[in-house]
Amino acid sequence: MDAQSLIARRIAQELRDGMLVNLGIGIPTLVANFVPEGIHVFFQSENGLIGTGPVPEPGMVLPWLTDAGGKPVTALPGACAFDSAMSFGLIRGGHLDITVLGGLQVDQRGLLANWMVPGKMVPGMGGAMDLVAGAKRVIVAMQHTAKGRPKIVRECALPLTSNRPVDLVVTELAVIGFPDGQATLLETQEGVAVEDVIATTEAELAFAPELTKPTLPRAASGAASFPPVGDAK
Amino acid sequence: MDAQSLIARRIAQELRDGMLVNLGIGIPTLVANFVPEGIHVFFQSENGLIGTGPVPEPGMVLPWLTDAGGKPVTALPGACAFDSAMSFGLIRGGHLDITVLGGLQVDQRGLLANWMVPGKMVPGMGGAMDLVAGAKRVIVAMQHTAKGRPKIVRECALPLTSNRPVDLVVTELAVIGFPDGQATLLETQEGVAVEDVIATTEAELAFAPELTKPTLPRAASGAASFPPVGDAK
Amino acid sequence: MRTIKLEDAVAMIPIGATLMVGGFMGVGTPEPLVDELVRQQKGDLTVIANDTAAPGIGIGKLITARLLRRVIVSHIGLNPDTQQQMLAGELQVDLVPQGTLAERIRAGGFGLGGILTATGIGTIAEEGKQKIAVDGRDYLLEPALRAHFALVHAFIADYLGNLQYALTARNFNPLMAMAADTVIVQAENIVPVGVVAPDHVVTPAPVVDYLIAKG
Amino acid sequence: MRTIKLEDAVAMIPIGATLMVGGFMGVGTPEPLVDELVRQQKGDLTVIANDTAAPGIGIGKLITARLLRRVIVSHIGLNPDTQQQMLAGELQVDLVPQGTLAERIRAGGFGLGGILTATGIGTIAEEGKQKIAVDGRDYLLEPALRAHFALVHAFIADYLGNLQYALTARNFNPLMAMAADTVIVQAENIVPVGVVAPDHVVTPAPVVDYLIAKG
Repeated sequence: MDAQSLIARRIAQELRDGMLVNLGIGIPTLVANFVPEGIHVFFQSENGLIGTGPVPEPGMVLPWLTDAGGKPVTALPGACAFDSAMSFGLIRGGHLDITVLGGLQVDQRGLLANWMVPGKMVPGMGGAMDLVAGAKRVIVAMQHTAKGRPKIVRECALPLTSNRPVDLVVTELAVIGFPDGQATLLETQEGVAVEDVIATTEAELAFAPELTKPTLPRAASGAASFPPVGDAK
Repeated sequence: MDAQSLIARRIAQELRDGMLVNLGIGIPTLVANFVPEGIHVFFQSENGLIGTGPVPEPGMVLPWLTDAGGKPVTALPGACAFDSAMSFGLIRGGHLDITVLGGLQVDQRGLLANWMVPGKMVPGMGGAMDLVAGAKRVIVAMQHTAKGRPKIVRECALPLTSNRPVDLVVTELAVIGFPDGQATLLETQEGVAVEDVIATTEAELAFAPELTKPTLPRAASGAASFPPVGDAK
Repeated sequence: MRTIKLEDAVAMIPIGATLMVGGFMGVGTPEPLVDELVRQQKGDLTVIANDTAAPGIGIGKLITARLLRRVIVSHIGLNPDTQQQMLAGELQVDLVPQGTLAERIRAGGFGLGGILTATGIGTIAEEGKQKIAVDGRDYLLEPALRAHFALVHAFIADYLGNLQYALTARNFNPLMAMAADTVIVQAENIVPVGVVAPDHVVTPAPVVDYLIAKG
Repeated sequence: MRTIKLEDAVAMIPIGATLMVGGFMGVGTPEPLVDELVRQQKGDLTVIANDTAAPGIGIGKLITARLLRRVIVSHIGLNPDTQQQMLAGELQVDLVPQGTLAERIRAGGFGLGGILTATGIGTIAEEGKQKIAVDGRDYLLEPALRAHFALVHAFIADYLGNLQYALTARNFNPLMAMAADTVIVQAENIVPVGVVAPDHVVTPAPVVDYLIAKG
């Protein structure tokens, strides 16, 4: 299984019956492919729909029914449509159980940067700031490193998306949470050693009790020697 | 024609084609009976409908379709229904061309009191404060006096509905406006002498140029001798 | 969303809870829920609603049964019982301009801290409230409202909980369906998924917690 | 509401006007109005919209034609022309979180001074903005937005101007239809009065000023 699918599959295990879930573009979109059997999840598309269905058959495209990227989709039975104020009322008002977003950097305390790289990429925050500020649970789906550099860092060099910490970061190597405001390794993906996670993480990691403690002392892992970030993908 | 109909008929002359109009209970409701021919006016009922129709035939009552007092009405073709936030968005947002309300007192500067008599009648302001604050034009429909006492006063003794002056007061005797913040007699109803209006008005009145000036000097009219108000109907 | 028996739904509501109750002069009030509150004698309640209707109608039944400690409403003029309990000091009545009440409830459900409205400025409704100037104009800051439970009346609910309302029975119902910790819906009609077109749904299913089962 | 020819509607819009334009990545943007703005070369415009779409789509056409002086949007990521004009200093781009943008427009149409949202706190989006504490929590005060004209796309308009939208083409359209001095609507379908049920109307007729006549 490729890295992206590994991440999406693990995040899908966080879904529960009846939840309202918003999936960002990129890896988060793949989560919909791994919904556990027997549960019904409402997927919200922030352009104004709950109940987005798969891509339509040829000849069945309706120009007034797309995903947030403008690509044609279908609607499932029981779908509902609404305006952008309602869409973000659902997000900001605490009705959204989970938002799954991509990330550029996540810091030690769980703060996320995912919407701009000054001078290089300024797409606008779109709905990201509302999603992180408003969702009941924020899950970041991202590769553990970008071009060999860690994305889980001591402090974000990139502009923050919110002052509200995320709840979970899932990468192809690990699952990291932030109990008591401290980045904590909760699980490693199958076949990944704790040491591999430490070696590719700049942030100081705490460890969940059920994890085997690393054999290398943290100071020896060389995390501090990573080059400064700023052009993460 | 009775006093109430006289008032309603005169107010109906303020209506223009395509206007959105809210009619309060009491005399204002009667305005709908005098809409000039050939114009289409949208009547809003603040409980959530534009396009209220007359009382239904026996056997045709729908419990989910009433006026703001809970009385069954019908809906005209082209009617639309909405929630209370939209209803007051139309009012507060400047979309309502005219609101016609009853009044307990209107003062010299056009300030209206119409929602409570302390210790006696505390029904709640309902939509009155929003209507006066938000409508493009506020027209008060009321009898000129209550139990012989003037309702157009120097200063309202009753709690104000808004700090925004009304635009027009129509009584069975007169039409009074507030150009430059000063109560001004614009018209008298048919057969009413300017002196009759002055005699039953406590507020100092200015006079529209086209009106015959009163022969009695203002000080001699005795307006200052009216007893204090406070239990106006 | 789960279906639930009327009595079990009301049994969840503790004495002293804050409830939002839909309806405008009783139109669009979920009467079976009100009746069951009276039957189970749930007292000491705070009710947020447009009005207290009239004796024997909607929220008026809760007033007459003396189950309310406080009401936050825009109008009580057609219920003499409310006035009498208020004057006797047995019921706290907070009067709020109707448009302000609607927006404060919406703000509670939409995650906004409050609203900025010119309504009430220069009247006794401004007492004790913060004034905020925006672009040179004054507004009252009116804080958001939320409740423990919303009792919502719908015309149609589908099996998932998508709601549609009927004409003037809509009023505060869709706003309250967003603004409470637990949302209980009584629907006139319950229909299979797909019967309501996506564009006609007013309240999206995921905000509904409980739908009262048909008897 | 009056019906009007496409060219006459756009002729009303002066150079330098502020426009709200419905649509989300072009979906629900009134393309005929956009095309006519380009044909009449209406320049120096400020556009308030969700995004600048992509070159050749919706608002992207106005970007490419260099008719815009300023945009107030939540996203420009799929239009490289916008980025390029912004970096060259030819276009002012004000980025606003999407939910904040939607509520600011709604506030403009609903007569509210602004909104109180926690979105953006602790980020560069809070710069220069007033913070207001309500019940111990901080919110940003984001002022209401209004425009001279709203260009609205509807799925169905009736002869009076009542509007219904289709699925994800709804987005910002009903909000903008409330928030501009003059509201111009382009509808896919124009139907007789009564064809749209009162409960299905999303935008009430009285707020619509002009409906583009069918060709």
